[in-house]
Amino acid sequence: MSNAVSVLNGASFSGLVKVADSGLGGMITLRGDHASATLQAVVKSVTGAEVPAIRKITFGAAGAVAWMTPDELLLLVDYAEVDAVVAKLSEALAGEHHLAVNVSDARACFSVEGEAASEVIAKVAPVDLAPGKFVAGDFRRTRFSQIAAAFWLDEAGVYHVVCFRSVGEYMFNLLKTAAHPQSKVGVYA
Amino acid sequence: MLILECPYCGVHAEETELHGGGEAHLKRFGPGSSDDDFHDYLFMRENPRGVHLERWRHVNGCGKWFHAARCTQTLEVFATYSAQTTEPPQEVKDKISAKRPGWSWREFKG
Amino acid sequence: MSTRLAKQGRLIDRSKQVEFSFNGTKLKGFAGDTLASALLANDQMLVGRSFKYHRPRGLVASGSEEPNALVGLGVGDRFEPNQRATTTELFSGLSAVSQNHWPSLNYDIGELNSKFFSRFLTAGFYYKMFIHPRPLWKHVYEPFIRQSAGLGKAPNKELKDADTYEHFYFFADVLVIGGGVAGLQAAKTAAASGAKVLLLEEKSYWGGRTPVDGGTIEGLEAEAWVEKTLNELNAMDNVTIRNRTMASGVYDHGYVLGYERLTDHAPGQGGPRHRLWRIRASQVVTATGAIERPLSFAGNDVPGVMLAASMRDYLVNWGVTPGKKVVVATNNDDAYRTAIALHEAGVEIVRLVDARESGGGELADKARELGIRVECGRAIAKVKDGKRVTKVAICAQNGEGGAREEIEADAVAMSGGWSPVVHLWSHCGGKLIWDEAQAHFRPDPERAPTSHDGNAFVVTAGSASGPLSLSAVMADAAAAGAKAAEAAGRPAQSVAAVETSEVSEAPMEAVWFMPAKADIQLRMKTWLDYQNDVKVSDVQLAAREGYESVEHTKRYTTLGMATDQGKLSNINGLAVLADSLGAEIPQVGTTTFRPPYHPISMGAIGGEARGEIFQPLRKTPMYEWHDKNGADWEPVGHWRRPFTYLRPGESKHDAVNREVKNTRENLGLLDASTLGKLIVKGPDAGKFLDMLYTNMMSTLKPGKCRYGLMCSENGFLSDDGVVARIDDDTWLCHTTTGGADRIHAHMEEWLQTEWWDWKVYVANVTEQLAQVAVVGPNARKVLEKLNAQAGGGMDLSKEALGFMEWKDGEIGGFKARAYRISFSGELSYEIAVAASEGQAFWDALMEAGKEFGVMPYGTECLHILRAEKGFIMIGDETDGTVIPQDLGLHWALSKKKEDYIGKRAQQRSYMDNPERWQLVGLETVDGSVLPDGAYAVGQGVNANGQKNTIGRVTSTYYSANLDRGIAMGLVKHGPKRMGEVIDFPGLDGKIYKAKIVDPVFYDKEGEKQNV
Amino acid sequence: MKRYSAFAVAREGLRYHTGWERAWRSPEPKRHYDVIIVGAGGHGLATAYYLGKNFGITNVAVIEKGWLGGGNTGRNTTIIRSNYLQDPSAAIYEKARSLYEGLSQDFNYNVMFSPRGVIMLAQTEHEVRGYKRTAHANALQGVTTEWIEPARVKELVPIINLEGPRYPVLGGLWQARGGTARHDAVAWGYARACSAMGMDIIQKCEVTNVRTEAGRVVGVDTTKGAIDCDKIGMVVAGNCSVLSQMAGFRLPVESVALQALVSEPIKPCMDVVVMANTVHGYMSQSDKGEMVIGGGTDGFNNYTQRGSFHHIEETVRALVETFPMVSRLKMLRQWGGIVDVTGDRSPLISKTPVEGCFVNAGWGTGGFKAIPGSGWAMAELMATGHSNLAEEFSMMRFKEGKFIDESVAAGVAH
Repeated sequence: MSNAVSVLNGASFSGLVKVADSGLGGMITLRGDHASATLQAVVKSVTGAEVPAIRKITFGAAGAVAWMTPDELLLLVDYAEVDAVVAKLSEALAGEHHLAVNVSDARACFSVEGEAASEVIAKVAPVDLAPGKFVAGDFRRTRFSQIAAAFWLDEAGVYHVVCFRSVGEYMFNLLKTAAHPQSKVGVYA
Repeated sequence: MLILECPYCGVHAEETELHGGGEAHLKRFGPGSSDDDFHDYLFMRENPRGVHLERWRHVNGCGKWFHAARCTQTLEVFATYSAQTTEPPQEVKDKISAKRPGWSWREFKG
Repeated sequence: MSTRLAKQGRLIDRSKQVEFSFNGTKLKGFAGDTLASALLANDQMLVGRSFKYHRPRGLVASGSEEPNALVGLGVGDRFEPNQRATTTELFSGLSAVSQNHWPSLNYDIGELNSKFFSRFLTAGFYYKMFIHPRPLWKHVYEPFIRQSAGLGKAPNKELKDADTYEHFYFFADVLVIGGGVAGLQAAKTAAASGAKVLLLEEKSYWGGRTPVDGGTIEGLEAEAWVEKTLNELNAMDNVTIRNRTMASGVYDHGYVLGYERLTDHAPGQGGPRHRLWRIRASQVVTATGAIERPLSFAGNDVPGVMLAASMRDYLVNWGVTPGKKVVVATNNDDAYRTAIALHEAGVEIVRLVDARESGGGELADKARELGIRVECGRAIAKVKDGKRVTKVAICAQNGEGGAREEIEADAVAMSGGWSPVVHLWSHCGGKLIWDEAQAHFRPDPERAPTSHDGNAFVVTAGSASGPLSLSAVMADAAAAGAKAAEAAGRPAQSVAAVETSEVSEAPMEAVWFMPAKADIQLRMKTWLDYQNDVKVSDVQLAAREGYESVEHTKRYTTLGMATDQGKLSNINGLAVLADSLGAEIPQVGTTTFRPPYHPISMGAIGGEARGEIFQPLRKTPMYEWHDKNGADWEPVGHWRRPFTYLRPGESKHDAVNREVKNTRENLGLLDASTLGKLIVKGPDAGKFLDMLYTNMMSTLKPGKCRYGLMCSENGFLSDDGVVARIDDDTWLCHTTTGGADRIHAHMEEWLQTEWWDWKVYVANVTEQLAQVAVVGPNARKVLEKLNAQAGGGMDLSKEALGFMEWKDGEIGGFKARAYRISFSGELSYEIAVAASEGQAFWDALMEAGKEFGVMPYGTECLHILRAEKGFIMIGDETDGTVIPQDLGLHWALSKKKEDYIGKRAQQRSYMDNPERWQLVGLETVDGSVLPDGAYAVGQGVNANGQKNTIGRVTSTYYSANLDRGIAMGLVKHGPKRMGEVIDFPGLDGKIYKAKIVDPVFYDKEGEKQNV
Repeated sequence: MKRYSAFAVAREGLRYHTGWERAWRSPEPKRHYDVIIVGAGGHGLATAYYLGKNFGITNVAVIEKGWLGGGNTGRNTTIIRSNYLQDPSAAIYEKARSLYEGLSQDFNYNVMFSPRGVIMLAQTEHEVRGYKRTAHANALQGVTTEWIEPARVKELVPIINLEGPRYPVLGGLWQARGGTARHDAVAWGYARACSAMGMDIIQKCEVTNVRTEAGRVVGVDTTKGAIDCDKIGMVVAGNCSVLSQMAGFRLPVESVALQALVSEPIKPCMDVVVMANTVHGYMSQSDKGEMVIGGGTDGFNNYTQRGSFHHIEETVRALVETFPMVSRLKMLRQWGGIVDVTGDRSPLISKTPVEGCFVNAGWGTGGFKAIPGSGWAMAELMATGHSNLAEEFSMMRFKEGKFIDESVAAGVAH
């Protein structure tokens, strides 16, 4: 809807790396049994992606699916499609214990792009981002300095960071600070 | 700065991703229980200098609660395991016994 | 005098002159100098004053163990006290001031005082003095003592640090600490196994002492070998090396802090000043070297008396010598290297006294060949007091210090043997053993610190393990690197011996007193701790007075408690203590080693968390609008909510009253987005909620809302809110602002750890929705207007959406969920829309509301409106000690349920007790406002003489609608005492008289919300 | 025992301090004592001291595993205050504070009690209400505190940053006669006084077993042999669970690490103690000039006396925000202690299921300030079987649900 704006409305910053608000994306929390054939089928049908293995994110024509916990997935789809997708999920899973809910507007998403991206994130997250340790398709929930966050790496080498909407500005400022042009660490890049 | 392996998502999480939840395997006493049982359930925590069974939550991670068998004197972690159990599984007991023969904790023994 | 020599100085670039200032005087040094070497080059022997006696102090060492040369560095918002001259790289424009003196470094009043008093100012002085009369300690003695306390000046209290700081997480198989030849060799060996290696060196240069001490490794001069090895390591992509980075502490489970000083040597170049590395290493190799010990002779603190090896460092590294006529005193062979080096540089060695009757080995012979006058079994009796060395008295080591020969000299080089740097080994529990031959404590490889798996995770390498000869150091280092790599899970490797040159040295001899039977006059002039002015006589006194534990002695004398943490003084002090107790040194033991190895900046510890990212600030979608429209912010957890909206010239009080009246008379809008919203779904959701809430939720009909209470298992009220049943197996639970995350966690905890077989899923959708409370007589009108404008929307009539009902639909074209609930007693709707549309929806309401007198209102108005209605507020009426029964909420405690969280707790004797204070309304007799937090007094005092209380105020406000103070409180037997007047003593001395009344002050029948 | 005085110091100075006596004896244990106190920390020594001073019971041994004063007494941040909310807490902490006022004279040993004043900053509306409530309560409890406005806070603490922006200072709860004392001297002063009364302080002696007969305590086994006694007082803080197990009962206590740190010494810049609970940090300046800093506890059972560094980071962040100049100071030393925490974070001074066995524990993060009052009440309880100061701190309170919760006034128990 035209009234909808993402938390930082597309703001971006360029320093050691480029940090940008990714804008509105469709996000659905789906809780249920990952092993359920029905669930796997409907997830595939709405995203084109398989149910991911532990700590992975899979991509399909219509979206992506991230592994959140043993009984929770995060579906990434087109913002405009979310209600329809939630309806499909609920319909398909009506027979089994599940919960599908739209969380698109509860989130802030950022891309972190550039050769120093791993170093910038390693300044604020307790995760080993040495080359080969965290690869395209990996998905990690952790802490970015003082807030909970999740991130993944895509094939193009771009990191995507998700946090709650209310702390979106904190996240942006945190990444900006970590990406200060004169703060290169120089171990991964 | 502890590291515990979350048995649900497999992350070797450093302490800042975790939240300590105190003694494990508490048996809940509700209405109808004696004052003593209820009191012990709420306040009489195991506080051993040595082997301890405790709860942790991977709060800045997959969000799941899990159990850890840990030494409070050396901070050695013997094992982490599912929170959906009322007692440590045999393989966890064995891991503790391998390092601390003759250990005991509440009704559990090596 | 100390001076720069024409030759030598491997670290300085004589073509690059650097200007700096010391105490305002412009001085010159070279690129590559430390502040210490540059000061010596300018004959600045006197660099500071000691802590207690304000004794003149000069450089003793060349590294981070230096206790004396502390200066105030920088100016303004970059000023920092207590910086070590020895670890400060010289840069152009550096400005340093010496510390702890008045009026000046050269003429200090404190010194005059201590000259007279010092014989009284021994250990324990303060414990025995200033006892009577009592008031004088606070008003006279302590202020006087405090004025003489401290070293450097405090940074300017009004300025914020101009620099920034950051953290960095790094993971390694093997972390090697120390970039001397041992560290380089250990890293090289470990890296050869393919292990991921991080190598840290605190100084700007590599190689440690060896290039100064000389010797060859693998056929190369030490310096060349260091360069070659560095290049090899740099070429390996499994190796990361960092200089100017000190490992400051080793913590549990392989956590190590690395303190990288990025711009201290070039301030203002931009970027962070320090970076704190948070390292996780599966194995840690400490190649931290060894520190030379001073000798304990009278006057060993006079400027110009220096550690022998440090004097050699100044000569070889920076081409400076602290004197032209040097006396060397030693109990081991290493000091001969200093004598030889100085002699070859043209410095006169007026005497070399070797305390050992048998004297030294090869090096001693070489010294004699060079014509240096070497005397064995001799000692320094005394160095003449003063601001620099002038005369040195020599005597027999084995005596009381009689029959002295006095010789002219301007510097003294001393060596009492070497102690491995065991700090990092010990931080996390590594144990030590006493090495009789070397007279030092060294790490016990059998008792290393253990990690999460119970296995050792620290290995020492080189002289940090104990051995001092180059060949032994290199062999130990190679073995350590291999051992660490293997322990980190890499294949074992056979370590080839590292070929080195060898000098055979005669064994050292422990010398704890010089001369051996020094009398009390000498011992009272013999320093152990230079910065804290602890002398041999102080330690002996402590022992005599029964402070026998090494920790007692340390604390009683302050030995080792200065900013060098006893790097030079601890072992010598221990030896004196052991001697006084007639005990063996290992029985006395050491004090505990604690991080950091060397002080690190608070800025670095805080990292990036300052200013706008000090803490996360949670903002609702309408935050910016509130901010632009006069919001007076109130922190609520990490959220910020408008306390009220100030108009130009308006006081907070007036603004709140305006909002209170307008909301009751016209229309108010509240940003309620911070309220928690939890979706609970599943076949067992009803059963689950019945356990969580004190009242029944399973019976709630879809489309309906019910107010619910939650308690902790300990029985106390923890949260409240409106629960809406969405469909057969779905509920939406509202929590308080603070409750959203807490209650979500509470639900997950019970579901995961107690009732894991129940089929219930919970999702926190708090931030998915922006929620607006539309409150007041015009609430329905404004919403219907929005619908009209949009050409339709949900029916919000009384019939279509009754009180305590909810429905989904569109309002003003926004997809919305409307709850007909009221926390104010007014006609009220809470409308939830997508957070991304929150601002647009708010704008639409403000626009459409103009004709209905719309005003936003803040949390204070919210509080007053609910108080007028007698609604309780979690956090005001409750404080963690209040149960629902106290608040007259029995109606919300389901009798039908045999169990809910907190029910059993509420059956305990003290909870189920009519004497508990109960909720009532309170009205001051004179209409004034009761003071916040006031207590009502009863008769008499309790067993401890405290006035008996019978109640307290929980909320108190001025109600603009009633034009009087209203309050709620908890009062003993309150509900039975309606109409009684009780006394509340205020902090202003007034007694506030208040009548006990019904807590509902406004619209008792509740007509207004049911229109 | 020779008295300490300026005269004595002068006399000794002239003879090179050769005439000073031992501060306390180091005797071998006797076969039997009327009372054994286990734990020669501040609380244990104070208990022994008041048993002798107030009740004439001097056949007492204080048994210590390590060195006296070596536990939390010797590793805390030495803050002394009594501005507590709940009556029982205010009573015992104020008793302690008032005893501190005269302790140096009482001992003839300078413990350097420095009533420089303690401020608890209010940085949220909730804290403002909480501290005003405390001020009202204190007025009725006979504890002198006052609510002060920001301007006064700035006068008292020139280095503070009032403006925030994140948490502007809205005022504070001020106790002018709160302050600090030299922690080691408190233990040493008690030890010296106990020794002078003929009590035996036995260091490096670990209790290995508590012997009971027919539900009554009869003695202890130690690494220096068996010792009999009529009564025993367990005053061992973080180790109380281990000791109570030996006597066959359990305590509602958990042991966790609490950390503190000091900066390098600087010239005096802050004369009062400041506690900022919203951001979790507190700070004072020692007479040596170090900024003494403390924070919160770790979240897991721990006996290592080592804490987790992220707690240090949180505390330092808070203080840099509150006192910007701290950013350019350096951390000289950090350390940890093991504190024993009860279900309501208030202490236990209590009889136990074993007759003749008493426990004093659970002081959590707030023990140092209570030492004289704690010893006073414990001695009274052990000597007479009843103490008004101790009554509410009985371990029975958890069964009745009668808690003493200090966290309610946005306060912390440091």
